[in-house]
Amino acid sequence: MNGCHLDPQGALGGNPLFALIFNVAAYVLPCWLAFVIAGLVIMLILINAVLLGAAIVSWGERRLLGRFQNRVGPNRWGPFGALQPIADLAKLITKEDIIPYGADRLAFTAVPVIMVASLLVATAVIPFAKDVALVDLNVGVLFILAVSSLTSIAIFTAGWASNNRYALFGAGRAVAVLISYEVPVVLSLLGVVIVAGSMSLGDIVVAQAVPFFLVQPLAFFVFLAGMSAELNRTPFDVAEAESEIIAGYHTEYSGIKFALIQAAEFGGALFVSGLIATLFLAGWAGPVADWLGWLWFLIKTFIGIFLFVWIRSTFPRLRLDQIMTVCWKFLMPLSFINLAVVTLEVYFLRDASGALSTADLWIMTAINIPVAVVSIAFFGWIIRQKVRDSSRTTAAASPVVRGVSTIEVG
Amino acid sequence: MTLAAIPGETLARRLQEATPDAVVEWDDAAVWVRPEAMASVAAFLHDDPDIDFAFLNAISAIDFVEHFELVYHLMSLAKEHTGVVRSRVYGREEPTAASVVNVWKGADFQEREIWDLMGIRFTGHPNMKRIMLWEGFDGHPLRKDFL
Amino acid sequence: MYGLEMAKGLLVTLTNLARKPFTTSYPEQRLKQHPRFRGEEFTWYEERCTGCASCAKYCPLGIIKIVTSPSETAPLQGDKYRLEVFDIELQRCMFCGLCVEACPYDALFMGSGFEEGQYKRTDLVISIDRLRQADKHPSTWFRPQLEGMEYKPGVSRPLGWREVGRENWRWHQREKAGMRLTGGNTNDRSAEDES
Amino acid sequence: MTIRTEPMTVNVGPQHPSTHGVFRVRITFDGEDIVEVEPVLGYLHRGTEKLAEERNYVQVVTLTDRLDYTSSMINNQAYCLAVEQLLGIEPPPRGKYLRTLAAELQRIASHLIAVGFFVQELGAFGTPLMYTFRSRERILDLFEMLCGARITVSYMRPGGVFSDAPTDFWPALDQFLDDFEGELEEIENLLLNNEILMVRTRGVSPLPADVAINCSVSGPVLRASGINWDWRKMAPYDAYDQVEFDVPVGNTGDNYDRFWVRMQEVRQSLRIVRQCIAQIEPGPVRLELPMVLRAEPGAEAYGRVEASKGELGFFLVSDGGVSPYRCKIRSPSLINLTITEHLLLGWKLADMIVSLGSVDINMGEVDR
Repeated sequence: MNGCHLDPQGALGGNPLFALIFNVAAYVLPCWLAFVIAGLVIMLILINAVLLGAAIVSWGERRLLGRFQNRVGPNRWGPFGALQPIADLAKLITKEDIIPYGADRLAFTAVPVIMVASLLVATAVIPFAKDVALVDLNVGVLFILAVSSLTSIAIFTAGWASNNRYALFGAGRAVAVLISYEVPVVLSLLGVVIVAGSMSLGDIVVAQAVPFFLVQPLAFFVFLAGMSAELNRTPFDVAEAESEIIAGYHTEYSGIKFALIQAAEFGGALFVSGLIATLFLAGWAGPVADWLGWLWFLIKTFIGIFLFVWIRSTFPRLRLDQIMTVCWKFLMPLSFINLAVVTLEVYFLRDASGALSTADLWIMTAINIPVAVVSIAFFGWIIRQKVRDSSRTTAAASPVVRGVSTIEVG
Repeated sequence: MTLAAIPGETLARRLQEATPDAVVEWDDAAVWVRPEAMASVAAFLHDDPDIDFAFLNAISAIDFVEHFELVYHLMSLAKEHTGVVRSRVYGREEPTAASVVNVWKGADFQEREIWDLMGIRFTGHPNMKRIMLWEGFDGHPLRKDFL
Repeated sequence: MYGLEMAKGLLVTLTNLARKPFTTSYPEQRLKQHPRFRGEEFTWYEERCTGCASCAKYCPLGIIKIVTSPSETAPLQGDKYRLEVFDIELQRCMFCGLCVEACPYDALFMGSGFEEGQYKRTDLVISIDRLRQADKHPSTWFRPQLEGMEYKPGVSRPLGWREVGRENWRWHQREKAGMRLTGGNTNDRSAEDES
Repeated sequence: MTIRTEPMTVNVGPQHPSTHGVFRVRITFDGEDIVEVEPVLGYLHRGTEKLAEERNYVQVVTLTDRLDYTSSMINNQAYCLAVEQLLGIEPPPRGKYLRTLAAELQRIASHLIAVGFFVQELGAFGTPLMYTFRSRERILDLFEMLCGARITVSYMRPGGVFSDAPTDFWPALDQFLDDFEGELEEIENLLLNNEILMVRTRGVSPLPADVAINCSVSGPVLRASGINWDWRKMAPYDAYDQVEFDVPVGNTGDNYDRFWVRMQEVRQSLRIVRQCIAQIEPGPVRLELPMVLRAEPGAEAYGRVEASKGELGFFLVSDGGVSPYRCKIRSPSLINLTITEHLLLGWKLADMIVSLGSVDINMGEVDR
């Protein structure tokens, strides 16, 4: 050591991998350079891990979807088609990069970069294993919400810059969905934060002596629904509904830009699954062996991805107004109920220091599961009336009708 | 059970009462009417409670070289009978017939198709444009003299 | 009840996850092909062909081109012509099989293959030489005599021209060779036994 | 504050993921609401009617395969009925039964496609489509046994069918019927009462009975509007007077009813197939006719069937020659499109595709 030392309280100080690289680099380099180098190296690792993960998810999703649909899925490249993402990438990179006539070149080009960047930045705070997050921010949840909202700007820019009407449709839809669903998602996360008593993702994992999907089933449900809407996944995939508006906001993208958007989407699926694992499935905490944390984390992430693919393979898509109805009239009340119930429970159950014991969590579980079932059933019953009511907005021009035939109708 | 077909004679008698001068001739299967009178004939056949031809099955056009013939296959869902009305259209330059689209909306595309492929113009049709081929196509392909 | 049907749907897809895929990975696996399959390349027996060009006349698209000249080698056969050209333009063929139906001498058969992709359109014309040299794996389409012997084009051996005809059939004994084939009772299996 | 908006015209098709071929509608949207609709046809126009005037009566059968290529058998049937009417002949009973059987199998296949794509357009990512195609493949295999081809079958001939079914066809058919019960149940479990599907289709784009009749709509679309009209019942052809089946009739004619009617018709077709198997008896399958047919000069015939899309009619006029003097095809898909405007106006972009899907058009038949 040539006198350099890392502040263990700093944002990156708690990361053992970063510390290792820093210390090695500090043998030969000045302190500031070692810090930069260590930062770059760890960023490189993260970026590649996330993009590789996105590639694996893209392959896994297609394989899984294939099996759900009773067919094989991609199987030409590599064992079980596992090299398919590489083939896709090679194809997309070598394709002509088309910018449509009349498009806003700068905005059009910036979109894929923003989408991938916001994804990567958000991934930085997810703890992959015990103490292995790039940074364990004490406002981790807030950070994720803030950074992932950048996507909606990118999507709208894409739709606007493409000079394509389908893209504009998609962008309008996407923004409407993203902004609306942000609200119940935030509210459901509030419940998580209240019980955990911290916004740091590391602390939230530690707080889950009982996984939060049991403690707060309502929040889990709302978060799952909200996130599948934010990811544009069935049944909320109106923004890129291919049977209606071709591909939505990325209709005009091709080549490497398309590859980046796809990477952001599949990476998004991976990120959200990881987030669900962290927030509701107790993250890296497993039944045995803390050093196997990465394995538990991967398994839980896979559960999330599997869930998304399963739902995607089964359900048709809702209409935009119905999605809005589901958001404001179904998920919103549910998240409010969850917030109120959890707040009351925490208020009455917490001990003097404000902490909750495992027994308290089990009590909450026992209360919250019936509450969840009842409120979902109740609001589901209400929504059933609301969603069906889809009155036409303008009168249809009726064809010429001359008298009604006397045939019996029925 | 098969559908009863109204003989041309019955149709002709009723039509002669309602729309005089429209009927040209008739045989067992069909009644021939003048093409200009087709709209009023259609309105009568549609509205008459005994005949009640509420449903237009098909309009066919045949090029017999010396004249075109329009064949209207009609039926009544309530009375469960069918009937055939025909019409001879003369002239090869600009043959015209009265449109029945105001009576049967279902004639819309069929009349446009006949105009497109056979070259019979229907007066009173709100949108007498070519349907299969593009505007500006030379000739009408289903005519016998089109090669 | 709200949500129950959706759960039922989820269950359906989950059961299908465990099921074997129903698709066929084409180049490695192949669909089982029925002997009646109307395949792309035609099977033609020059020995049986009289050059009557019934097939060419009956083809809805007119893609069979036949040129004949009087045969010097077999003058005793009378109606036998020497075939100079027998071209089938595959690029326009729609494999309706009417040519096979029209052939009164059982000289033309549908084939059994379907991999006839070529880089040039001219390569898609089956010439008389190719027809002569090809392995004879006739499809049993419209050839009940082949179905009667349970011939499987993909599996069984190639057939020679003596084996594919229906000479031992009743109608053939009743009528002269060269009559128009009329279908109908030709499918009557009992006719086979009386020869 | 008022926000200034302006209508936006979009060409939906001819290249669009879900326009059933090369159908094109020019639609003006106000936001997502449809305010103006104009169907544009003709991208697949091949002049079948003109071609038929230059083919002999049997050769035209091959053209009919290519009209509605999802229900070739029924097209064959309609044409052959028209020719038989023209010539005044009737096929032998076994031929009639084989035709009925093939047509009903084809109806199942066609409805499976219709349902699969309908749900695909609702946004289900391929799963219902794969399940319906799984069953349809089996039907196509059966067709391959019958006639050596899967889609362009050319199975039927004036005066019957070209050849009897091979011996291995019957066990394969039984096997299919047994398996298909389960597969159909699976599809029904997945779709028939699915809440999302209900919510998307119930009450959307209803078609009142009087409008349906006035627009000459036929087939499942007409029946979904509450009108009990099926040509198989009203004017039975081939062996339909020998079999029992029910005609499913909808209520309001909305998208769900159209979907529901098709699902029920699959069940009824299964019933008919089973009855055909039970009733069919050995015998000739085809009349002994010359290969080149001639009809009386001046003879005319309008043969129609209940095709999977609606009333399919062939109006044949003969001048005594070897080919029809005029062969008019009354195509259900084209005439069912008359209601496009009625179905779409005032509804949303997302409903547009679904409503078009629920009408189940086939461009091969629309443009001909």
